[in-house]
Amino acid sequence: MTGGEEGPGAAGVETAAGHATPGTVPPVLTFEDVGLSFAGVTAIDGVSFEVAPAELFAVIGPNGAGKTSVFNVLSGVYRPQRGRVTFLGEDILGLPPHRIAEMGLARTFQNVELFHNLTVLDNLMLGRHHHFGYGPLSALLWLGRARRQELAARARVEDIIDFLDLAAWRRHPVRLLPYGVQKRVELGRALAMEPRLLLLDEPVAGMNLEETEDMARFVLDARDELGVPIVLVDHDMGLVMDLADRVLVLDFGRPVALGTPAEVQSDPKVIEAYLGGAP
Amino acid sequence: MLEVRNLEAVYDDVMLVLRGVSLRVPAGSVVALLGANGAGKTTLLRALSGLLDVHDGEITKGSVLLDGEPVHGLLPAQLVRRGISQVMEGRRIFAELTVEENLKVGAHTAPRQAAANLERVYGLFPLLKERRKGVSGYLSGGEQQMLAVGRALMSGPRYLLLDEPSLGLAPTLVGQIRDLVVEINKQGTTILLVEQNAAMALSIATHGYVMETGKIVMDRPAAELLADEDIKEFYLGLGAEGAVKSFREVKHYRRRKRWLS
Amino acid sequence: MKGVLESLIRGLGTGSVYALLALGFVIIYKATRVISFAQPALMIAGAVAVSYLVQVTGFYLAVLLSTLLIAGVALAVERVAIRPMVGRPVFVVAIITLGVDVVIRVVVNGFIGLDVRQVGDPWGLRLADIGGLVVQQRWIAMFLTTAVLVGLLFAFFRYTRYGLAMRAAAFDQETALAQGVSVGMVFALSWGLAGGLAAVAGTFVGTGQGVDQLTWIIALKALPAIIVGGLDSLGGAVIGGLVIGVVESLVQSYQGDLAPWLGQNFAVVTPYVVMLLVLLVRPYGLFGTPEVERV
Amino acid sequence: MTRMTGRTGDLEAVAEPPRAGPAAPRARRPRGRPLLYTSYSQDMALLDTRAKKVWLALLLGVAILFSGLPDDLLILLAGGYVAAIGAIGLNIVTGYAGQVSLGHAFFIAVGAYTSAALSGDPEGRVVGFGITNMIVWLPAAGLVAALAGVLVAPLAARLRGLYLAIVTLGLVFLGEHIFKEWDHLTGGPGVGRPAAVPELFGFRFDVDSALGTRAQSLYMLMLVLLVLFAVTARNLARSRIGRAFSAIRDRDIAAEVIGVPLTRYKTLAFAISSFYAGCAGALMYTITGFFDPGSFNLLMSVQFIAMILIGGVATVSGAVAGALFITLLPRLTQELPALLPFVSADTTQTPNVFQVQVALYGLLIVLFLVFEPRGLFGLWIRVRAYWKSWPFSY
Amino acid sequence: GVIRGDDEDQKAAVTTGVTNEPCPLAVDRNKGCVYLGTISDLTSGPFAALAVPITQAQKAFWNRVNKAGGIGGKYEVDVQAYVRDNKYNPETHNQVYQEIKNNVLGLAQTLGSPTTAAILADLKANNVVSAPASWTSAWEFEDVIVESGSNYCVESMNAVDYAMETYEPKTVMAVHYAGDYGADAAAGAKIAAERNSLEFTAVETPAGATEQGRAITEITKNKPDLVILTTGPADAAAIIGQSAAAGFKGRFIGTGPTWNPALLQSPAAPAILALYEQSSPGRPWGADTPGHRAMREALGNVTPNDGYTSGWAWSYPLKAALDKMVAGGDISRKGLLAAVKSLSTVDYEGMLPPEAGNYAGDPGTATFRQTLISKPDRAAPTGVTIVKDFYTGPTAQSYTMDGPCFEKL
Ligand SMILES: Nc1ncnc2c1ncn2[C@@H]1O[C@H](COP(=O)(O)OP(=O)(O)OP(=O)(O)O)[C@@H](O)[C@H]1O
Ligand SMILES: Nc1ncnc2c1ncn2[C@@H]1O[C@H](COP(=O)(O)OP(=O)(O)OP(=O)(O)O)[C@@H](O)[C@H]1O
Ligand SMILES: CC(C)C[C@H](N)C(=O)O
Ligand SMILES: [Mg+2]
Ligand SMILES: [Mg+2]
Repeated sequence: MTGGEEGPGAAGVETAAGHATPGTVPPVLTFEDVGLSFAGVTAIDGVSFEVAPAELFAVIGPNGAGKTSVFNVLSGVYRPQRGRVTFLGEDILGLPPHRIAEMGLARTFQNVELFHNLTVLDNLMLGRHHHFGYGPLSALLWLGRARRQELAARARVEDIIDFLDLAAWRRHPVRLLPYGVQKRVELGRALAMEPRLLLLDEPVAGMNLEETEDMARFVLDARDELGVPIVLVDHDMGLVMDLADRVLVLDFGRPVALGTPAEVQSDPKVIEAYLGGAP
Repeated sequence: MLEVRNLEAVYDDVMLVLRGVSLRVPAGSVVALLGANGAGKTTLLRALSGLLDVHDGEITKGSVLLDGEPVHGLLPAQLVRRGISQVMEGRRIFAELTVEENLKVGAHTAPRQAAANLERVYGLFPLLKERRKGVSGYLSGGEQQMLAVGRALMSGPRYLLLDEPSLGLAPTLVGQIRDLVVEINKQGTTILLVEQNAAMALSIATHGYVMETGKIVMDRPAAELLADEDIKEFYLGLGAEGAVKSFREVKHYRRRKRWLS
Repeated sequence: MKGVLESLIRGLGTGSVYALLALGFVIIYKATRVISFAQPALMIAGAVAVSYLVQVTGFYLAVLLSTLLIAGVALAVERVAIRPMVGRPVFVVAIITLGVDVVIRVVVNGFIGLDVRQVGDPWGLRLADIGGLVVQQRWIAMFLTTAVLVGLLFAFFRYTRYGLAMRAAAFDQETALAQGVSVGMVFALSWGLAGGLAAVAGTFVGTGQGVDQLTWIIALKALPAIIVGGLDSLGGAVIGGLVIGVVESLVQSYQGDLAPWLGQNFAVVTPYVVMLLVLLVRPYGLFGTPEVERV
Repeated sequence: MTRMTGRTGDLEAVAEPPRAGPAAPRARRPRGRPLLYTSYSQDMALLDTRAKKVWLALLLGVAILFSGLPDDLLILLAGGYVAAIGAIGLNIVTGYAGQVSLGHAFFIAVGAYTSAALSGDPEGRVVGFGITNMIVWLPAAGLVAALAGVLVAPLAARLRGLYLAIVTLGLVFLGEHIFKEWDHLTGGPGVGRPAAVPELFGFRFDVDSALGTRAQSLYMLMLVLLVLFAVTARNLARSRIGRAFSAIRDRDIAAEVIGVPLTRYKTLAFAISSFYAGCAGALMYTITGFFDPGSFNLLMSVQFIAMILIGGVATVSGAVAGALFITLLPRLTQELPALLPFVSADTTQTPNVFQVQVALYGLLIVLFLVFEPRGLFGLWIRVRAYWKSWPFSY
Repeated sequence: GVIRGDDEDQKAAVTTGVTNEPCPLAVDRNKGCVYLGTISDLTSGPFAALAVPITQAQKAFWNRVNKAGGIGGKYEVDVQAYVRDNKYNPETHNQVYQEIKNNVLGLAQTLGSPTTAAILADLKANNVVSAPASWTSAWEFEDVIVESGSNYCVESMNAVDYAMETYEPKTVMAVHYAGDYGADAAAGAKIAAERNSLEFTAVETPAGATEQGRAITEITKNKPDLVILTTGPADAAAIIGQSAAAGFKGRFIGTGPTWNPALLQSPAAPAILALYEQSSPGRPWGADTPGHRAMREALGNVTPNDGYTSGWAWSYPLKAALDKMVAGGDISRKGLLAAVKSLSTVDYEGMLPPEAGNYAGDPGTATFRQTLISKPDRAAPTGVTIVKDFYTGPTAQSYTMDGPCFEKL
């Protein structure tokens, strides 16, 4: 990993670099020369990158650059026409989304995709879905197994509720929550999955500064305390440049630059395509 | 002028969300409305555009005046015809319609200007023109946001209520939206801008309001707000010395906001 | 061969009725995403109205008046029972239409009484000979009427802004409201049109055989037709109706010889079998708009 | 709205949110019932509040007391309880999992015929195996119906919304055709066949006995079974499976991305729902003792949909309430016309009592849904909200 | 602790469904009251159009009985207090039956076969004598059911025999609904065809005028000389009209319920007048018998319909049995059933021959086997006039009733 020696993110990068260094430890995720297009629209065109353990990797780019599509490929929603994607050493292309989720890939969505009639609690409990090991019969009769597992899951979910400061909304159907809180619930649901890789698609969109700060904290804590590698997409450059260890810049589905925030920020191509004006 | 007087709004007959909000949007101005998640900004806009009903919400007190005339009993369609148009939170495009069809629905109340407005919107967002035959639901998030803004312009509104127009837009586009707002304001459209990007909003607004838990807690000219210590700290992210803080340094501790005491 | 052709033509004839019926369902669906189970009642009400009016005004005027009358009834229903439901789950609305159907049908049955009522159409069971093919005149009339009405509807949806407004309202009522679309107006329009279409369809159902208290059941044939065509497609409704009519007619004629093991009245369920087969290949029917889903 | 945070130092300064976080355990409660849990298991219990326990006990008590009602009402209620089992089943696939099924009548039929065939007279005109013990034919009816559910699920899983609704409706029509043709099993239309014999280890519920009249026995049987089926359904709803169903209903793509296999769970929903339907079908006709293949029609499916909509979607108690409402409604509307002076009792007059009854049935459904679209459950919520906030209106 | 059935201890009650109090609408308030229930298809079921006049006629019938002094001078009969709608659904039928069963002595009407089958066990268990509104051959085997007029099975046998002597057909096709009505008749046609060595085919057809395509194709393709129709009126019109339009020249004979006078206004009228005849278990509305005259007078100004005629005729055996019960002194359900079992003739006031009311013998001998043939006639009140009065064809004559016919198709 190209540990950032300068810039505001230096301290964090060192923490991350402490966890792993490319070359010595195999990457959690490799994305190799992936190409994806829809009738007439090329969404991803020859993108490659790797994510190291405990790395905070950011993907940025103009609207329509293909960032969300990258996430959709990773989580199995889109099937690319070419390329290879390995997660924890296993080829995941072609696997159904739920299989990939079971392997430990969790994500949040750009347009909040919560289960809007369910409470915050149930949404988070759903994050733990594949950690349960009991079947329909046990569920119908609420036998010991189901009961025990549900209780254990509840305890973990409560930890996350505490962590994300959601206690006040616990029993609210999420559809009634303000947008910003919904985004936090989504993060909570992803964390409840105990992910081995976390994808965050614009986690601070629609948040004011204060809330962005909170979210930044949560993201960093998740990475530092749980050691989960994270791929982050956002248009809030302040956040991305502060948090990310490395940044990949896409434009029209093609990679434009890949490097530390500092490197990327000063790349004229990036400035022209995305940042606009001075960095 | 669009004016809100002492407005109270309730959801589901029990949840009081707006508690006596008063606010004025003078014709020709750009007014910014800031506030944390859940403060009630969206609810206020719903009250202005007549959409509370759909959410089981209700105005229980106060009034909304358009050029001195009460309009809070009117249906959304009537309000649109009177020149109030809204960009709804969360884009809300008609995902099954094409880009162009979405825009045409926006022009429902102004069929005569449809063609001209369409050209104008395409001028603002060339990308939309490129994809005009495409099914809008497949657009990327940011593209959809452009469409939502463009659609609101199609009725040629006198008052434009923008609920977080820059949400999910790339920095370059945020700049463009900012310019766009300035531009359409110059062309005579009055704007009420709800934004989380306070720096952007206050840089173009003439006046600003800050809302917390259903109340207006600050009501000042934009320039004054920009200079306010709390606004600087809580909305602009400037430290005491005016330097930009790093997100890495944020602690889980917040100073008590002055306006709450 | 001639048998096949005649069976085909008979299929097109009954298929035209299904198509007319289907159009009413589709129009309401397009604007509200609701399948109106009140259509059967409106259809039969239309036919019964004609059967009374025809004695005074003659057939064509009776059809016109009945169309207006039933459109009016549909508008009233919409205003009283459907409009308050703007923004509510569509299935609740669908069940409401079912309640409406029950109420209207009881009233209409009162007017049907014990009889089989005749609509007094000019075609009766008379035949026409087209190049050696013997065809019932009423089938030709149905076919032409359907064609004309579909043409008019297409023009309406193509050249007025209401077609688009309907689709927008169907997709998201709140957002449509925010664009200044009067969703109530859209509802009323769709119900009015569907009511009028139901009356015309009902009249044709009654040609040649009359209507009695059980005739409403035929309106259910429109359901597989609209699924085959795609729930929100006018053209699909017509094609779906015709396909179902033709297949059913062919099955009626030949299944007994070719596949007797399917049971004696397999034709009755062929619409549903056709529907299932189409859906296996195309989950949104032949011309339905696929639901857009992306995350 | 400012958050109530557990960590910031200025908790006291936070304005009390209007009814925010009402049931937040371990948090300070702004207003309402004192509701303090000391463990998650208390919080997650089936009856998590005192009020619920009291209500349930009260309801059960009343239901048991009802067994002293006249026989015809008992029969009616017993029918209502069986319908409730069916409605709970439909609620699983439609209310919880969001797969609108108009095919419920078909699964009911499968259950009814399975049980009737198993317990039927081997010497009779129609198929029968003479196994009258309920312990055999009831689960069998459920399982065969569940199997039917599993068979249709793959197609159903591909379809959405009303497409699914109408396809399942097609199932009803196909089923009607099959049942009418297969008269060796069904007796044929207009003829029918005897239903399953409700016998449990030698005790017949469908004849008068020392323990009570036939109506009383049937009533108690159905009551006990309903409680059983309701409790298991509640368990299911609060388990991972019930949650996964709701997730699929609310947002299927997101559900899949967090690890819920869609097809498997849709299939499971159909299977469980059909199991309930099958059992309901088996029980339903033990009351009349006889049934006709024409009964399993669109109307029946629609009535079940109406039950869950009127009761309140995705709640077990709603399904029960809705089922009772729909089964009792005709009886209710029978009494009403007597109060209206203009309706004639003469069947040839219009309007006559019988027409008014049917029209009222339709009308009441319309009125009810227009004024309380959330159903009986919504009504209950409203009443409760009213009392909770009383005497403060907001 | 529930009061049930016959043990009911009401002050004025003589027995279940009989009171010493006068009927609510009593003619003579000094008489007691016998309550009879009616369960019919009154609103939304498939037979509503027939059921309504049946019910209406029975009301008039019993009213006339009451005016004429009631039963044995002691009781009047009420058929209006307990009328219920079954919507032709067995479950509903059973439900409403449960509702009224403890208030009535017997049933003045229980309409439909599957519906009645759903309460049959209870009727038998509690000795509830009932007049059916259906003509299925299954009732020949039930003591509690007092049927009137020949069943569909016999009616079709006679129809085929009639055609044998009139048209000498070589081939017969039965076009029929499924079940007790259609299949019962088709079975009769089949038995008669076999006996007359005719070629026989049966075509089952669903209800719905637009669903008759297959039946029409079968008819026009196979060109049978005789078609025995057991459908509803609208369907019959569709079949006859369109077959004729396609050039079919054979004969049609329909059973009773296929007819509706309004068919003569339909476009199929010419075909009907040319090709159709009707068999029926009794004489039509306009017939000149004391019973018919009384019925017309009692009903007054109604649109003629043979639903009335059947409803009226179905009531005679019950009246006879009630008379006999009161005369015998055992006023109870058991008494009524005993009275029924001892009836070997019933005075139908000429509407049916007295032997039609034989409930004493075993089915083999007691089954009534006479029917009539009528032809369409615009001048007649219900559109038909008799061409062949009550007769028994050779097939019906020699046939042994050993089970419901519909099982034999
Ligand atoms: N399912 C699809 N069908 C058609 N086009 C699609 C589909 N998904 C994505 N696209 C197109 O692919 C391109 C990339 O979309 P994507 O959502 O990945 O962009 P993004 O980088 O996330 O943009 P934003 O920042 O605006 O969210 C866009 O032009 C979009 O319209
Ligand atoms: N339909 C509704 N029913 C009940 N409560 C609602 C409803 N919509 C919003 N609320 C509540 O009203 C309050 C204000 O919400 P609103 O959406 O107006 O906030 P906002 O200021 O727009 O927040 P954000 O910046 O996150 O969009 C919140 O507490 C929310 O939970
Ligand atoms: C007279 C008719 C209503 C009888 C009917 N065909 C039945 O047997 O059910
Ligand atoms: Mg994106
Ligand atoms: Mg908002």
